[in-house]
Amino acid sequence: MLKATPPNPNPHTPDSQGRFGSFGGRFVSETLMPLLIDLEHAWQQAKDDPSFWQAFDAYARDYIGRPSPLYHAAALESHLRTHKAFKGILYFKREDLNHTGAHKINNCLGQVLLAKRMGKTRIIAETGAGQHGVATATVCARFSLPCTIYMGATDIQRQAPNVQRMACLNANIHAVDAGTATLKDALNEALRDWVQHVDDTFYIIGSVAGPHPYPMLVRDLQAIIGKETAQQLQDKGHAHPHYLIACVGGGSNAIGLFHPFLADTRVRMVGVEAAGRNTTDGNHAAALTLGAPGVLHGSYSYLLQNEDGQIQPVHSVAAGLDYPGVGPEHAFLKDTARVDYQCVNDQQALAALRLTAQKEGIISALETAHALAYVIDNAETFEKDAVIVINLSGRGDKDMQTLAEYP
Amino acid sequence: MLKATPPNPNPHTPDSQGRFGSFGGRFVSETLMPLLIDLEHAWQQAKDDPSFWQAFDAYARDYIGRPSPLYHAAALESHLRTHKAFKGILYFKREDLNHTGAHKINNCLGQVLLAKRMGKTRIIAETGAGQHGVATATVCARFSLPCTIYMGATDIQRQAPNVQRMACLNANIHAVDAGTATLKDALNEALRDWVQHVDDTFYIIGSVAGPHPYPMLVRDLQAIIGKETAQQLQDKGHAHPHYLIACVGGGSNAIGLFHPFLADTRVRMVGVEAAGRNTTDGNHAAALTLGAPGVLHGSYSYLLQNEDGQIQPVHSVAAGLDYPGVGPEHAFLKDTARVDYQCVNDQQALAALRLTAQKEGIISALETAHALAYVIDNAETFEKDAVIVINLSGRGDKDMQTLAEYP
Amino acid sequence: MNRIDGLFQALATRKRAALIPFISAGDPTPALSQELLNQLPSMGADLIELGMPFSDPTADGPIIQKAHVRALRNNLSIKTIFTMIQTFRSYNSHTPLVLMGYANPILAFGIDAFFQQAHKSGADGVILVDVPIEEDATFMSAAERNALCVIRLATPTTSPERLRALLEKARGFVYYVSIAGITGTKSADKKDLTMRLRNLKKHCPLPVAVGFGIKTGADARLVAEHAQGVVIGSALIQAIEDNLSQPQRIVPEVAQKMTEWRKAIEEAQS
Amino acid sequence: MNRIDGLFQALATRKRAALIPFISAGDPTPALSQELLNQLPSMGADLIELGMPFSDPTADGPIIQKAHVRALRNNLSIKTIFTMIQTFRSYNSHTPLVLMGYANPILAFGIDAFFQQAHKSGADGVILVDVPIEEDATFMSAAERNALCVIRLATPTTSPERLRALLEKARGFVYYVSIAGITGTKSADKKDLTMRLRNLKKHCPLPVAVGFGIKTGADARLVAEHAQGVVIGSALIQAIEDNLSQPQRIVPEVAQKMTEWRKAIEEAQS
Ligand SMILES: Cc1ncc(COP(=O)(O)O)c(C=O)c1O
Ligand SMILES: Cc1ncc(COP(=O)(O)O)c(C=O)c1O
Repeated sequence: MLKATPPNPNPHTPDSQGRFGSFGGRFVSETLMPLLIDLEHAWQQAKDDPSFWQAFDAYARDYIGRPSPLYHAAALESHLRTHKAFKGILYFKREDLNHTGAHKINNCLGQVLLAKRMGKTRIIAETGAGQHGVATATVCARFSLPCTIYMGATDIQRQAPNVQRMACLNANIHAVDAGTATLKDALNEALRDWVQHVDDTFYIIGSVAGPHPYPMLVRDLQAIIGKETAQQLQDKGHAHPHYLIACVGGGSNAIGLFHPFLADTRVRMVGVEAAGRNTTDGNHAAALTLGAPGVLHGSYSYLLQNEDGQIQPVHSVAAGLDYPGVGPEHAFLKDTARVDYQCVNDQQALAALRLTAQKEGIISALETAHALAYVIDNAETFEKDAVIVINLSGRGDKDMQTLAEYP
Repeated sequence: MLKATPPNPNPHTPDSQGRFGSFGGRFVSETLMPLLIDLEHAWQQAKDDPSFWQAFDAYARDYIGRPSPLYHAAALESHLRTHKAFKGILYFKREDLNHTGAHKINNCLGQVLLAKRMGKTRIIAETGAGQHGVATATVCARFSLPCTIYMGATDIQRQAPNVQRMACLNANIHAVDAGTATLKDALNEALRDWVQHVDDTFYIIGSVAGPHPYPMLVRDLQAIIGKETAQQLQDKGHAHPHYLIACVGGGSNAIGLFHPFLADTRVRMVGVEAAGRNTTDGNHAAALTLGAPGVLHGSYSYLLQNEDGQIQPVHSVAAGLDYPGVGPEHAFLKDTARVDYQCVNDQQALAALRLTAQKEGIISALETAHALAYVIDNAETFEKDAVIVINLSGRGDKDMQTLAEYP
Repeated sequence: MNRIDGLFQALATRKRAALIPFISAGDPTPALSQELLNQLPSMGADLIELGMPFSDPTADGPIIQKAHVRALRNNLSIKTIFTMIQTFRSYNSHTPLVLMGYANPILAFGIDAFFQQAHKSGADGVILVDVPIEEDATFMSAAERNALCVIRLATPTTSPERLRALLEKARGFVYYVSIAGITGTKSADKKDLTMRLRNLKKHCPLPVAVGFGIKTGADARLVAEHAQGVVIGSALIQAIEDNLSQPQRIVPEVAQKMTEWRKAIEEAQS
Repeated sequence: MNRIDGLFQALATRKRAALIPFISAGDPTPALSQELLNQLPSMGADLIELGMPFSDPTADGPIIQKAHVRALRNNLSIKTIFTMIQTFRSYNSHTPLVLMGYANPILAFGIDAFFQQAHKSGADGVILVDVPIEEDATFMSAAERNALCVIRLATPTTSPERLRALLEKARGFVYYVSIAGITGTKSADKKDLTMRLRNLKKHCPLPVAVGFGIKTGADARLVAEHAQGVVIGSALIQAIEDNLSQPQRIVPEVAQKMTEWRKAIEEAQS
């Protein structure tokens, strides 16, 4: 236990030290601390400034294409009813329809507006699946800021379409060969960049990970997903959802959907991690399910590590889930049992992607497919007429090559 | 001149023979005539049936993600103001944000609902860029209809990502090696399929081409683009647009934007064709600008043909424009000078794609890039404060490979 | 009386169906194509269908598609076809000849000019593959002005009402497409075809020639029992394609095939 | 008095800055690393920083990253490090030794257990690379219970107010990071650094050791003129990396480098 400060009275927002319960905080070198404090202040101000939200909402609508629809997935639902004793009502929150194809852009839009406000002139970001990289390159193009994207060499291989898109958007792509050359290593390198460019550079972290205030900042921006969902369910005659299901890499799409509902105890939530090839060391990425608390990338949260506290290699067929850590708020939600965390393996995810494509005509991202797989493979466990919302966090265009490799 | 019937009193809809002025008609083998007549009747009924539109609107909203935004492209606008003496106001109609990434799905949704209504149990379609193929495969998956997609072998090569998506959606992809192995040849082969499966098969044509009633049917379905644009411009305080600009392959995205404004003489319209490598025979696809009237694929319209009436090979860097014909309504709009048709070459389109990506963070399809190029390269010709709407007909994910080949 | 009507009247009295071979003008070469055309009557042809090549023959299967490609590789134009017919007529003045093709090359030539010169060169009729009755008015009137028949097509999808309308202005004979399909692929079901042809004859005062999917002698014989003409296209073109590497074999091979079909047709009548 | 305070008092009277080499425990092999550690005092080290390897050393540049990788390939654990220190202390009881590392391996070991055993094995202080003052309370109290110093870091981005807060609980010395950056990359601008150090000394009652970017004798000399300690990390590790293929050369090479730096420091003081 790493917490010396008194407990946080409001469980749904971090305390002044950035702690959700004992999780979170700011474990960075002293050099970065003043930047994090600046960022936190800037966000507190922006958050309370209607003009910030005015700009955000206008771009969200006309540039991103929000609100993303809440789609009644009647075809998959009826397939599951016939073949799996499913009795629920299935909705997809269509973040795949956002500009650039995933929820990531919600966060990037907010952060780039904040960077502008703070007078920053250079942007950096890490990316795994390339979705956050593309989203960052996109907003940087739009707001005329040069950007450098760190991406593991392995991910550059398997998410080539997104690399080409970033290049087309004039992003400077920096391949990272260290470690397993995936998302974790890209984050390491982005942090190293940041500490070397403290004056002009804004680091757009892509998930609810990293040091405070990022987990809060990213969550505040992604919470638009859950807020819209609440309204859309009402419009469709549902007082509230019974289940919210989302995949969990760093955890931003999940927290975005969950957060506005956390106080509503009628709503059950499942975060779905990547069980990879199997649940032995190095073959999965299920930090919450199989990891232990520790410090990585600036915050205290669940991690996949060995007994010496060294970070373990991880694996998921979904590049965006291939990360040994998870956002600290999820660690808190797990320990307080507010959210149920489950995991789903590569094969289940691939099968779920294919089934959803064939029944609904929607090709989801492999990351998203983990959430789909959880519902498909546990279809019989949902009560009659339970309203289930799956966060369709992204589209699968980027994954066609991987799919071809797993026929 | 191929018309023996009296002139059509309403210029904005075809007469009973499917003629726009002298263009259009039904030049197909006798075998297909009864099917076209059936289709026409079915469409007349569906069109007047509120329940049809109810279903269409529901899927348009929650499945496709409509309305697509009307985005003020302020970054490109300001670039053009600074560098090109541009004085207009630039909007993008964001069809790229539709499910599957282009306007094509509007049409496919309507046609598949019609196919269901008609009790058809099998779908066929042709595709060039693969966008119409993906959109068809998508709605077929959603509505549980088997489908076969005809696609030229050349296009299969250059639009590989879309081929993979169709396969993932369980479409049966049929490579066409005949001719130049592009869109025209795919259409030939789809027609051959249709005539062999007259009882159960519905042919979803992907543009406002083909025999009557297709040019009318597809246009009626795509007109949602223009209708939304009219409303959205009002909401943004513009009484009407001054210019509507769209690329023209078969012409469906253009007619979709133009049609609701045709009667409003304050609105000028430009359809932009592909001038390819150059304007010599075989190197472009500018049927309206450089072709002559003739019959291909069931209708009388402008065509690229030699003096013997043989169809010419065509070329465009954009697979979806690589077609020697054009929808007959465009032929009529050209001859009546209601719409101005211009053309833009490969290099202009590639440059426009890149500039728009770098300024707006929007990677358009190469087809769309022709419309962008027209505005960019004629920026100084627009009057001060002219409201210009470019139809952003699709996204460019599919074109990343081609872009790499034209550095 | 024109050659077509003359032929069918003559055959009616002899109770025999006409053998109607289809070749594609200019295939495999202009010279060989001319030779084939010239010799077809002596091989047993009663009426000849001469295909006009088109770059996009959507009603044709692979066999005839390839014939179009071969002809176009030789830059075969309509003007050349008229010259071919003129040459043919210098040897033969009695065998009816019908041009078969797609609309666009005719439009490019000019509808009026086309019918005028077709007549002048010695053609008797025209089959327009992709021009249904709704669209053939201008073709019809040009044909009429130039004493040519536009041969109309009926198919398994043609309803009785359409058939009535179709027959109204039909001239020469009716071309019955035996299947819903393209050339050179499937063959019609025998029982089905028999029934359809019986039905058709009830309404149709004109001779009926049947095409699409007739390959063997047996096919030809069956059709000959119920119709006034037997059109053989892909099966003949296949014989050309099979001998492309030894072109001197093409005329004898076609002749042999023609003999078989002719024999079958004559047997049918007996 | 603990060894660290003792060292700086002694050097203060002699008006010389401390030479503080950094090596990574277990690099390039456990045996060579032990030998280096044992010999550093005789090579001129006044205080030793012993790095604890971590899989994700985000504050380090490529040179020290590779040292971490080499050490981890040898499965180097904190337990092994404590054994190393015990062995060192069997030869040397006076040279202060400070552990430097990232938080997670310490957490995995257990904070209390770590400080307890660090003390027992003979370590004097701990530098926590990724634990800023906001997060070090639990580490501080465990250190205090076990008579160890937590050495705090100040950087060019540290404001005067932060510096005040930082100094409040600082023990042993203050580690001044000379650049906003990672180890082994750029060096501080000389004029800039001089000014910053003068400023820092105004507020700082503790000795100041300067690290990051000190490579040559000239660098060392300059720093020694304005600070109480000169930390040399990447430049030393580079000497190890350069000789990986002939490991017997590593100790003599490091010794030679140490002699240069030591000489430079001694010149500075004069
Ligand atoms: C589509 C999609 N979904 C989910 C994720 C996982 O990230 P997070 O857990 O932060 O939503 C990613 C990451 O790249 C992604 O691209
Ligand atoms: C994005 C996009 N725009 C335009 C077109 C051209 O078709 P149309 O002229 O029918 O809109 C295509 C065809 O594939 C397309 O994919």
